[in-house]
Amino acid sequence: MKFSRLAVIGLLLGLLMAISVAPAAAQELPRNETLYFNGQQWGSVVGWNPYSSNNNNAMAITQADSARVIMFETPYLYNMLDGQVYPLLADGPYTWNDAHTEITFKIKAAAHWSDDTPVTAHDVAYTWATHVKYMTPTGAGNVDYIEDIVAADDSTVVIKAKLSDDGTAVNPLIVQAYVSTNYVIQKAWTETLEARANFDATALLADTAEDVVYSGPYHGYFWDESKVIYIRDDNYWGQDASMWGKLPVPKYLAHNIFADNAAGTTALKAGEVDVSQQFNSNVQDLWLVDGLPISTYLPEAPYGIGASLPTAFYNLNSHGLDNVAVRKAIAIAVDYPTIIANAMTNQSATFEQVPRSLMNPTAGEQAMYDHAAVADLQWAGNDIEGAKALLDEAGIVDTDGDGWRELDGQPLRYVATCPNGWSDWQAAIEVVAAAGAQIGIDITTNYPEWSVYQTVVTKSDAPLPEGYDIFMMWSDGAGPTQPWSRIRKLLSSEFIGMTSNWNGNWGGYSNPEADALIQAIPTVTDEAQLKEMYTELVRIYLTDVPSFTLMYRPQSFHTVNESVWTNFPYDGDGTNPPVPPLDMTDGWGIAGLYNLELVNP
Amino acid sequence: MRYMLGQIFSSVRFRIGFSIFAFILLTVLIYPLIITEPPLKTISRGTFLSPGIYVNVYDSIGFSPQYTLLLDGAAERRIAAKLNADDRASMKEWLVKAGLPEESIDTQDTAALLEVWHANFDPTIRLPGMTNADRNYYIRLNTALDGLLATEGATIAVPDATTGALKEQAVVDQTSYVNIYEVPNSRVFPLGTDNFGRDVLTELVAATGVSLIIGFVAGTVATVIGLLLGLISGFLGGFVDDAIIFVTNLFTVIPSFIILILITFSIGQDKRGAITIAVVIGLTSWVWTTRAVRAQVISLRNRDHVNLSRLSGHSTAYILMADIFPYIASYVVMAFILQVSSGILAEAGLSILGLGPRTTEVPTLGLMMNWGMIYQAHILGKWWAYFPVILVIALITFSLNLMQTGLDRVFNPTLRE
Amino acid sequence: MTTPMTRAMLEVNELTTRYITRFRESIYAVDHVSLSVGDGKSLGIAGESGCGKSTLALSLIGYYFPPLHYTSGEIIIDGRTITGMDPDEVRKTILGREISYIPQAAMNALNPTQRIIHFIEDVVLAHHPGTPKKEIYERARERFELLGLPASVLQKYPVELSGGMKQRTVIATSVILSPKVLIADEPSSALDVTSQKMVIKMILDLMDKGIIKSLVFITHELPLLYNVTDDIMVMYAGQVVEIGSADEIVFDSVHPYTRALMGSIIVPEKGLRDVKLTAIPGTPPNLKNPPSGCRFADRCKYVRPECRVAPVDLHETASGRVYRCIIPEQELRTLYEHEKR
Amino acid sequence: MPGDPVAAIAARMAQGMSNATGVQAVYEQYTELFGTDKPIPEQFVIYLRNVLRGDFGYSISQYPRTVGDVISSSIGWTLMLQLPAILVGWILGNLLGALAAYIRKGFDRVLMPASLFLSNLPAFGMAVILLVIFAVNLKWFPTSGGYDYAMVPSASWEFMWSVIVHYQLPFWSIVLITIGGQAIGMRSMAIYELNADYVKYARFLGVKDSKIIRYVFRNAMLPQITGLALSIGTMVSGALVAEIIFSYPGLGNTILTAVRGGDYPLISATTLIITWMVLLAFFSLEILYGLIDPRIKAAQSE
Amino acid sequence: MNMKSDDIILSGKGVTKIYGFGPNRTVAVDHVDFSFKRGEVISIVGESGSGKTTLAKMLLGLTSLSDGQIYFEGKLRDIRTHRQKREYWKNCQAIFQDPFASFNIFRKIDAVLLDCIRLRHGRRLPDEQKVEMMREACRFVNLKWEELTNKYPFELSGGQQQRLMIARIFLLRPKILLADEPTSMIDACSRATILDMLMDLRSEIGMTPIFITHDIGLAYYVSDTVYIMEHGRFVESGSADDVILRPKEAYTRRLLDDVPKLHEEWDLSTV
Repeated sequence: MKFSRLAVIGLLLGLLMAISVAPAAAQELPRNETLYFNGQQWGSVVGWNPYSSNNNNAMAITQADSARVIMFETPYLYNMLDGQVYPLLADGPYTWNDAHTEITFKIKAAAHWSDDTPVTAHDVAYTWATHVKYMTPTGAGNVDYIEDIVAADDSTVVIKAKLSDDGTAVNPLIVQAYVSTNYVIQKAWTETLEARANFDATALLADTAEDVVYSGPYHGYFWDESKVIYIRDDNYWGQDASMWGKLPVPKYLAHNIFADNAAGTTALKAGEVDVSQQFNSNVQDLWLVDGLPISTYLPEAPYGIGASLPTAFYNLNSHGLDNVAVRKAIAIAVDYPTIIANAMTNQSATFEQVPRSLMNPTAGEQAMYDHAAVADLQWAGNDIEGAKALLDEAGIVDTDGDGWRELDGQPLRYVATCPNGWSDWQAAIEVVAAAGAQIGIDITTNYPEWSVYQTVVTKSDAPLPEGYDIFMMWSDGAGPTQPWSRIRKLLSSEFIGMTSNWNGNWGGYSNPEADALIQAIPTVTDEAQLKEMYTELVRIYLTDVPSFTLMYRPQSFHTVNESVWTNFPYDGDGTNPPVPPLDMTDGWGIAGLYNLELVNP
Repeated sequence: MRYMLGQIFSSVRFRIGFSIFAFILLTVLIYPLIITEPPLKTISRGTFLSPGIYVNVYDSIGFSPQYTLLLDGAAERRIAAKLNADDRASMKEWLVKAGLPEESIDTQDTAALLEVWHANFDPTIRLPGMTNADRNYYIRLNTALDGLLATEGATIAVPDATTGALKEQAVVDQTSYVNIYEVPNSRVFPLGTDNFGRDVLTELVAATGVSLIIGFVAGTVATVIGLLLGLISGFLGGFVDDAIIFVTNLFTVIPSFIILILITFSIGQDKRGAITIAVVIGLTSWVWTTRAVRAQVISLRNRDHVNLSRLSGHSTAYILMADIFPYIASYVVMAFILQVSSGILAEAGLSILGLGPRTTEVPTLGLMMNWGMIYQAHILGKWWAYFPVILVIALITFSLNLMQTGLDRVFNPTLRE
Repeated sequence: MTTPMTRAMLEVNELTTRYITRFRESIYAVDHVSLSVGDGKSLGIAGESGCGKSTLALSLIGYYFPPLHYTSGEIIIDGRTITGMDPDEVRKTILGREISYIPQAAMNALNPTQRIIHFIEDVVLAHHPGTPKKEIYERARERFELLGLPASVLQKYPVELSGGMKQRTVIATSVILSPKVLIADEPSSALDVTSQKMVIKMILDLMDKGIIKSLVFITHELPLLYNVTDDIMVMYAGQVVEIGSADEIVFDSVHPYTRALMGSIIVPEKGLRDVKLTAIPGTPPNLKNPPSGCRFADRCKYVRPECRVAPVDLHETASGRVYRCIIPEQELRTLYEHEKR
Repeated sequence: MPGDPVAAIAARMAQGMSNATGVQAVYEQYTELFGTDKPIPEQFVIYLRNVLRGDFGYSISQYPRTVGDVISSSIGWTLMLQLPAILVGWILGNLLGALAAYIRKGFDRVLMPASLFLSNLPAFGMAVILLVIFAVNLKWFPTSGGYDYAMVPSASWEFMWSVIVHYQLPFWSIVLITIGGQAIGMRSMAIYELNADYVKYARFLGVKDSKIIRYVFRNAMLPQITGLALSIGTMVSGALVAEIIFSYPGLGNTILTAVRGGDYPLISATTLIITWMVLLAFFSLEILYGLIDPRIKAAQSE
Repeated sequence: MNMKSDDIILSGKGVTKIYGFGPNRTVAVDHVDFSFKRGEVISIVGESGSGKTTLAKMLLGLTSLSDGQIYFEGKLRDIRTHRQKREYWKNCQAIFQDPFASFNIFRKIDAVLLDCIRLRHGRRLPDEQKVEMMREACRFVNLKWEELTNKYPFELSGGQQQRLMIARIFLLRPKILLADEPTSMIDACSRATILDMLMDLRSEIGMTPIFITHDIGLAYYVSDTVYIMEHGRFVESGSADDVILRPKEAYTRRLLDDVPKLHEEWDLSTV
């Protein structure tokens, strides 16, 4: 038949095309030298430009809260488990001057770039200067708090805080966080880039920068639509005795790009992924049902360390939501155990285990407020009767007999929303809506596309439109400025009316008392005073309920398959300082890469 | 009419298709009368409960009549379930690695094994080659072994309201049994629960109803548009025909699913109701009907009976309705059936892409599938959360298509044997 | 029989065939038909639509496939009985070689996507496997040219031919293996008069040139039949009602039905306008459930009560006329005379 | 249209900024770059002009990658997957349909409902079922991707083999849903042809059944070519879904990412490319049909 | 057949019909002139593709003219509006070739006949009168109205359907009747019945029948005046006897020669 001949030709043509599309390169990665990840990289890598936020290069370039990435290094490493910073590029701890306006630290002599030139204080200074010159997010985010960063000599860096009128630093907390949250870029390379971009900000940020010079242990090896592979730089300075004294174990770090969580989970089950950073629902089934050599940081629920607080915000301009009774009633009626069991498949601590506050469940932050002082304000949810009583007491009752309560003659009717396709949030929002029905408040749900959602929520210079009465957003995870920064973003009125508010307090909450406390905390150094202030903020938060946390979520999910590699960090693994479950590419988590062992060497 | 129905029902295909469809439709109508619970109610805390009968544990302990059954091997079965051969082998492996002589461990003798185990096991010891997953496994196993060989009953105690001291309330013997039908609180989940903890069967029935409505609305919209355009284009001819044909060709070439994606995306999720989606599907899928109707009308418009009707002084509108439409009615009905089934498929396809309707009041088959897949039901082996959905979609479209081919054979005698 | 007793090329005895409908009903469209065509002779079959003449044409070939089924009777071609033979044997040795067929709708008789020569190859190879293509082509060219068709037709697709040309191609293809008997079923009814004439001439040429030995020609057009065949057989409701020579049937028929049929002929000849055409009221009987007596009884002018009692046989009178009526020949002739006056 | 596309990029840039003017500056920079500050009709004209020049502009979700770059890296996979799959499905479907029409009886009674049922499985349903059975449970085939997880593309045989293995499930899931519909169409066409006069005539001339079947198959298949041309658009959508389920790195996933990221330039370009591909397929099939079917040839030469 | 007069009921000048344009352009009817006398039986004879059916459609007003004019009763025919068309169709009706295709199978016989009454008499007649009219029409064509009422046309035989067609004409009483191959699809035996009825009807209501046919024998049998049509033109016309018995044009002669006859030798050598 002529037609089947045609098909064969078509097939051959197709294959030919595949060959021509595929660049000729190396072979298969040796399994015993490669550590596979999932959940970090969605979509293909776009670029390698450390100044840009558009690289879509989560492991090598994009700075998360804990900053350090595998390709670029910060002066200090933050460990979310103990809240301490440890020197990386820096040599020894940094010091504040007596006036608490300047930070000084030295750069390790051994530190050098991938082109073998040493890392100097000038690189640190120029990195900052470039951020400011081109108004990158880093520059814009810190320029109000950092006056300048200068190189006193080749190895000494001085960070000068911006001073307020009284001569004290505006915000020493942010200044001090800079050293562990912003990586250093080579001055020489930056100058090459600037010349290439003709000193134009847009062109500079749009450069894919494949020639970038880095100081970290890994760099890009291969990337396409289906994967990105990083290879270890065996000339990495970190093997110097002044740092780790050795190289990280895997030669390759590889991240296959999956279409969705399901594909990622399948690969994890198949042993094609060693470290999974994605949300694997019902993760315990992987070992209980499937008997796979898979484990999480904690052996039992919640399986990981919660570090962020996905939160439902109230739009305080919506009818009735300016009333604290309504806000609190909804918040206490919500069935949190179901959210945690169903939306998070138990991968969150419950509010009985970790009572609600403004702190994440790590021991460090939990110690920062007085639990007993606010115990009677904390709620664990499912308090339908309490909520009803609260509303009745406030005179918010059903006057027209339709089953829904009215305030000032107007029914309480809200839309609860979160981005479409964010499965765990959507499941949580459904539970919130169900709580409304039980207490006589009509809450429907609605899930706009993320592109719409984020535009609406972040462009908050205008009041939030209809349909954004109760909406979910994240709050900060662990970091050197926490919990202050998280509290600021939840409660501070300074963000109201910003053109593009990516920070927080999207509901428009304003409380001068809270503002004053937030303003004061960064300059306070006395532990007891701090604790008192934080406790007061928690009290305000739990009393006014401008938003309410729905669950605890880990900074990164951390599920590992031990069919090839073992000795991943786990709770009580004996490491000191403890290696946090941060998928081993961020912050102190990278230390985990040095401890890996092969199951079958 | 009766003759016509007789003809139609003489087709085996039509009968089978009709039976399946009628069954689905009846289920959709009758089921909610029996299970009155709202379909979207979260009924389980914890997701993907597997199909089965769930009996309230509290009630079965305290309040049901309890029976003593003297069954042989009840204890053995319990031990075998909690400590199977693999577990025993693993225990032996641990003990041997911990330095015990291999021959001193008898995995068959449960009591001896447990004794050695309890004497030696220490969760903090890290043995060579043992992964964290292994360690967790042994810890879980160790916990499960508690009270494994106990022969006495379990004591139920209640804390005293004032002192908090535990007060014995009852003892449940190992020989106590309850009849699950006598336990007042039990619930059957024939298809388990889904990722939201909803009863899959109840949700499925409601979703089927909504999907049928979507299909019906989409089919109606597509058929009405297709019919009107086809009639006008075929009968009037000329410029109008050219214009309609141009648009039709355009819609034929551009994959309608792509148009559908573009439109639904542009509408935005918050404004996509089930009916909106249905209408949009209808708006993008009228092309085939238009083509078929137009071709039929062109072959009809110069027929003598049409000419005769004109000669009898009938108006164009009347001729279209009385002399053309009845002749193509069977095609239109068949096209409608196909449109309904493709409407249901289109909704499901859109939902898989996350472009499905905003149905927080009611589910659709596509959304159920979408959620099942987002929560990885297919990867985790939770077949009840996605397979029945696929099956129902296939059965609906299959039955509709069977009916359509049955009709086709009745109306198109050339296809008969 | 009126024809001189030459050797019979085609002989059919009491052939009965039926259609089985999808509702499992049987329709006896050919009911105990007997006929005989001698060497060099032609037989015409006439009748109204639905009388079974086309079914008879299909039945004569001896190769049956649903919905047509053989029931009883025999077909003898040149002394060889083909009924009861293995169908595949019939296909290989009889079809196209002994007996061939020209279909009614020549327009669609050729595979639209095949060149004529390729079809001829298939036909020849089905009977003479292994014949070189070259030889087949030569033979086809020869045959086509002999029949006045250009050889270029062989390389064409059916769509490239006009209606008349197509029909003539079909005829030439049908006789490519020089069958003894040719069955032509309304070969010209869809054509213009001019094409019709060419087709008829070609069929008669086949006889003249000895390519075929006998012809069975079926049509509802009586003037045509009169001009083409030696004998004419008239069918009504699946049965033969009268057989005779062409002249006898057209100008001197005995059976009332034949008589009426002949009285409805219109030809553009002098005197036509003075003739009063005859009409037969009513419609032919339903063959699913035919009347038990004379099948023409309901429409017959001369019907008598005894007509409806028992089936009427086809019988030969002393004068050699063969017809199916209980009224004696002489009595009928008297009736007709009476009528005229 | 929902969402301000530029806001998405600006927001990414502005993440963590807490001073309004900085954000505003970033936003304006990109507004200018994407031309969204101009009136919509003008934007459209500019877009059209650029598209005609083959310039689809920047992708928003993958900025600073260009749309052309994004599409060119996935279009090869899609072509390689869908073209053969649709063709093979079409051929197999036609063969089965013709067989069903010819053999009838038991074969037909089993095959027909089976094809009908198959063709009525939603595209994703078929893909998921194949995925669960052959990849998740039996582990005969990989679950996702275009080639082995541990491989780096190269012109080696191992890589080719890996591509072929990964190819199977998406390929068969498209083939299987294509087969059903084609078989049904072919069966009706073949029955229609089997009743045609030329079949009867050929039989009466003693032509062998095997030959006659060839006539019928060929003649019934010709209209199926037009059918293929007309339904190729529908098939492509099913095929896109299959790509998504198997995380195949083709246009299906590109569309999905584009939709999720509100990436208008990418969505419209992908749509345009797919439409263009379907058009191309459509016209090549029409031309092919004209070449193969003498009836069309005759009609054209008249 | 003695109702001849010189009164022209229908005439045409340069009547032309062109289908399509560019390479697909076909001239179906090419500037034909004619004048049909009231009361005469006229036949237009042509082979398939000669344009006779197109001409018939133009005469009926079912197809527009590409060029030329048609005059009805001496006046230029104007049927641009639906109302004008209805008026024209009161006077000009048709019988089509295939009785099975001529009726809407979804409409009952009563409805078909009532349409005619309505077209002729409007809507105001009392029901009894309508029934009486239908009864009479059926009687005329030898059918029983009682047996037809509530039946569908397809339940009748071909001959009966064609008679029903004539009943329609009986009710409408048009001045002109175009009969497009009225007997070609029915058996020879029923042919006479139909032709007789048409002729009876003609004398009954005084209409002018125009036969459109390929059958030159039929034309000769029924008509007073015969028009021979070839390739969209009239090649010959005149009284039936003149044209058929003494044809002048070669085409007519060939047409006649090619028809098999009973009393003359059919000369096959002329092919």
